[in-house]
Amino acid sequence: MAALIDIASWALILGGVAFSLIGAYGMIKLSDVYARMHAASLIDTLGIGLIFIGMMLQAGFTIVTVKLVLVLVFILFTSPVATHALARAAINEDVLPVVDTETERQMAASNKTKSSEFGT
Amino acid sequence: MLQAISLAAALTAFWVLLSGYWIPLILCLGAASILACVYIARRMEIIDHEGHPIHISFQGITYFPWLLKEIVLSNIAVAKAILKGGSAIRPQVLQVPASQRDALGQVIYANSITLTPGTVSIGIDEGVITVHALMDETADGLRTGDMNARVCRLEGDPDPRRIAGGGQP
Amino acid sequence: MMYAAAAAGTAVCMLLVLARSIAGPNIFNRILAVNSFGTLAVMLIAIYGFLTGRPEFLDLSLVYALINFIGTIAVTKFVTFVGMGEGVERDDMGDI
Amino acid sequence: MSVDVISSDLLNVALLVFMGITAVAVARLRNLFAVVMLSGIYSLLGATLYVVLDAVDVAFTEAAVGAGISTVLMLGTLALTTSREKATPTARARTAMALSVAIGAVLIYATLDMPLFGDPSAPINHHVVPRYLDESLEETGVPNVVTAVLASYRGYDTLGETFVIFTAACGVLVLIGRPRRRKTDGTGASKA
Amino acid sequence: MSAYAFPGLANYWIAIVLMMIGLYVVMAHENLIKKIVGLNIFQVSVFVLYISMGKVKGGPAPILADNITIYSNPLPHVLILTAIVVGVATTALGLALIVRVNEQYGSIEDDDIRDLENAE
Amino acid sequence: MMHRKIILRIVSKQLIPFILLFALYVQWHGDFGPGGGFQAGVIFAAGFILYGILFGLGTLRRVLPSWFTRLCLASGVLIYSGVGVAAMLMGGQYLDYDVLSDDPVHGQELGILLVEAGVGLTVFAAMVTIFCAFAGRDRVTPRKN
Repeated sequence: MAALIDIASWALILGGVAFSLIGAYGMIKLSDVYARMHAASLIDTLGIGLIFIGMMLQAGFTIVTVKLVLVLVFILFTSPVATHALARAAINEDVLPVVDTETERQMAASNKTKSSEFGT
Repeated sequence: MLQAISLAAALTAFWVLLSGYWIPLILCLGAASILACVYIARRMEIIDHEGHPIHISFQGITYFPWLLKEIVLSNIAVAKAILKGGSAIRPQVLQVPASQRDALGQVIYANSITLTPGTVSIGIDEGVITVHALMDETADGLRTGDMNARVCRLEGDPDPRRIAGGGQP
Repeated sequence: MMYAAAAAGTAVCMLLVLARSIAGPNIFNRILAVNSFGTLAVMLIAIYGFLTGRPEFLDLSLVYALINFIGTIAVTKFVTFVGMGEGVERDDMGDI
Repeated sequence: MSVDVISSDLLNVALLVFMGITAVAVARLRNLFAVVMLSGIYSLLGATLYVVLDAVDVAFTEAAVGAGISTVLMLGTLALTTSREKATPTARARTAMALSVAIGAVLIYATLDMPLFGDPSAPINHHVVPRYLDESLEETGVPNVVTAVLASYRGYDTLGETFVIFTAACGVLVLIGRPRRRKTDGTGASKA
Repeated sequence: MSAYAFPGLANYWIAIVLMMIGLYVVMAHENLIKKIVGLNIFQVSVFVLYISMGKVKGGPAPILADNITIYSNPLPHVLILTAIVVGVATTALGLALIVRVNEQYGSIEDDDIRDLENAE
Repeated sequence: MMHRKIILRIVSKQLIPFILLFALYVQWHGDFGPGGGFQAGVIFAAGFILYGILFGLGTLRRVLPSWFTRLCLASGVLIYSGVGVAAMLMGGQYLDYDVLSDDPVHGQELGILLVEAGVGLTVFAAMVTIFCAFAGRDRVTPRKN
């Protein structure tokens, strides 16, 4: 049983590390900031998620597991918000995504906040 | 008021999960801290049905496992695309309808979109979410509207007690 | 052993993300990199706790995650206000 | 030596090297936004390093204060001033470089006498610390030695620090606490 | 035990190098915010130096628990803990001064300010 | 009211009470694990700073008026020094917590708790004060010359 749990957490942790590495590699390789956001969310979701689940298996039913769950929930809760805020800030500063067609650019640009509605 | 009580309950659960000490002194301090937090939250006027959504708690049982499955699948897809590079990646912008009734539902939808790798919501407007997608595959997955329908179901019967500022256009 | 491997992998990820945050090219890439870096730091702290056999200090990870979030929000907010170069009208500075 | 000790030592050196990379980048970049972001990363790396060096309380503080609050404050200052730096005159840079290399060489020479990293027999570990470690639990009933020393054994010290923080906050209030009075004669800088 | 001395003095050396980078930034750059960042770098590396001295190999964090006999040295931790908070307080004071300097002179470059002083 | 910042606002509304409670947890558990007044004060302030960033400085000041933060700023220091004075009144030396209670160990625990509370209060108030001072300042355009 213990060996089984060990194998499972090995697999999960290595999987998490692999996803994080791919995400970090994507941050280097992809072309613009919007594309890199997808790579970053690889780290924020499965990267950290699998590693934490692997460690939860090792910790068993203790307060450590509870705290791991709390950290994981917090990250899953906040990382899309941070990413979205970043995307909004980029659009507001006229950093638009690199896309194929002009209509798509327009679509992205149409989300720019008008200065009049800024403060409210 | 109901929401304040529910917030207090949630905070108590949070405290118990964090603390793990059952000394009287710590318990008293904990109770005082929880009351203080509820008081401050009331002062900040952040206890409302957006700030503390009790109406969706039970619907989430089916939604979140589904979301987790989607996250895993799109993680694998994006990881493959990054490793393959070149033609696999075609960044694009699309707009999808968000037919949730109130703001909270739209926020859940937008956050679910962002949480799934391969799609990032870059703008949210009345009923429309602008999405940046990394590949055709993830974009098409979003165009089917499956997630949208599920978030609608998550909201269930929309709460009639919508307060001002909740979701009026 | 398992944790040592995980820590090594996380350190490599940190190096890559650090390279992105130094290379830029614009401020948004840097913010994104800093945000990911924070997540990696959270991971590293948790792994290190298990590596040394004292995993009770996960409150630290929670603080890192929290500060990372608040920091990112603050930065995006300030970037929009300051503008990249030319001054933005700042009538609503109260809303930073 | 177990693999855990070796890997934590490696991690320690790796984090220090990352800090070095970040510091060099801070010195070279001229976009102040980037500089502030990198100094946030630098603090975060420092905090992670403290965890690796077993100073969990310090890491806690550094993460909250160094990486969080001071980054926000620096961004606030940038918002109130400017976000680009002018080029540095090379003569000055060269003098500064020579001076810092010289001072660094002297300091490194001074470390040659120091006990090795992590040596349990170093003098620092034999002076007052054994007493703290052995008796603080019986004397104060607090398992966290850092808290016990901070609040009880070195209570005067911490009182002083609290006063410093109080004074600093007062100072900030005096300097920029009040909104600027609009000048009508046009001598001061005008509002944007 | 003594045969394995991997970081040896390297920890102190790297900390000193970091310190000198901070010093260089403070001395070489005219921009006041950059100077503050340089001071921060200097400060953090001093902290690292202190904490490195307090580390005892194989000794975990100084939070007493049963079945652990050797701990890292808590004294540097206490000193640095308070120093960090004081550091941010003084940083805030410095930044407030910079804001005032900018309001008075319209610049945060040291040499500009000196020129303005001389012109008056 | 339906604004594009809505995601930030809704999520922060949900998070802020938990951040504040976490800060208080750190404050009271400083005896057992990492944490204590310095850290708790900063995290507590961070909760308010997040609120101020998202909802505006005016709203923050309505929730937390400036007289109140100044009061906290001073009373934290006062609590700390007051503990010392109380120890003197009860027959000990300044900041000697042994005499605060019949049992010296219990007295130490009480003293440490109170002192940490004072530190936390001061740090919290100082951070909020400093943040509000920076955020409430108007920007000036550089003089052209």
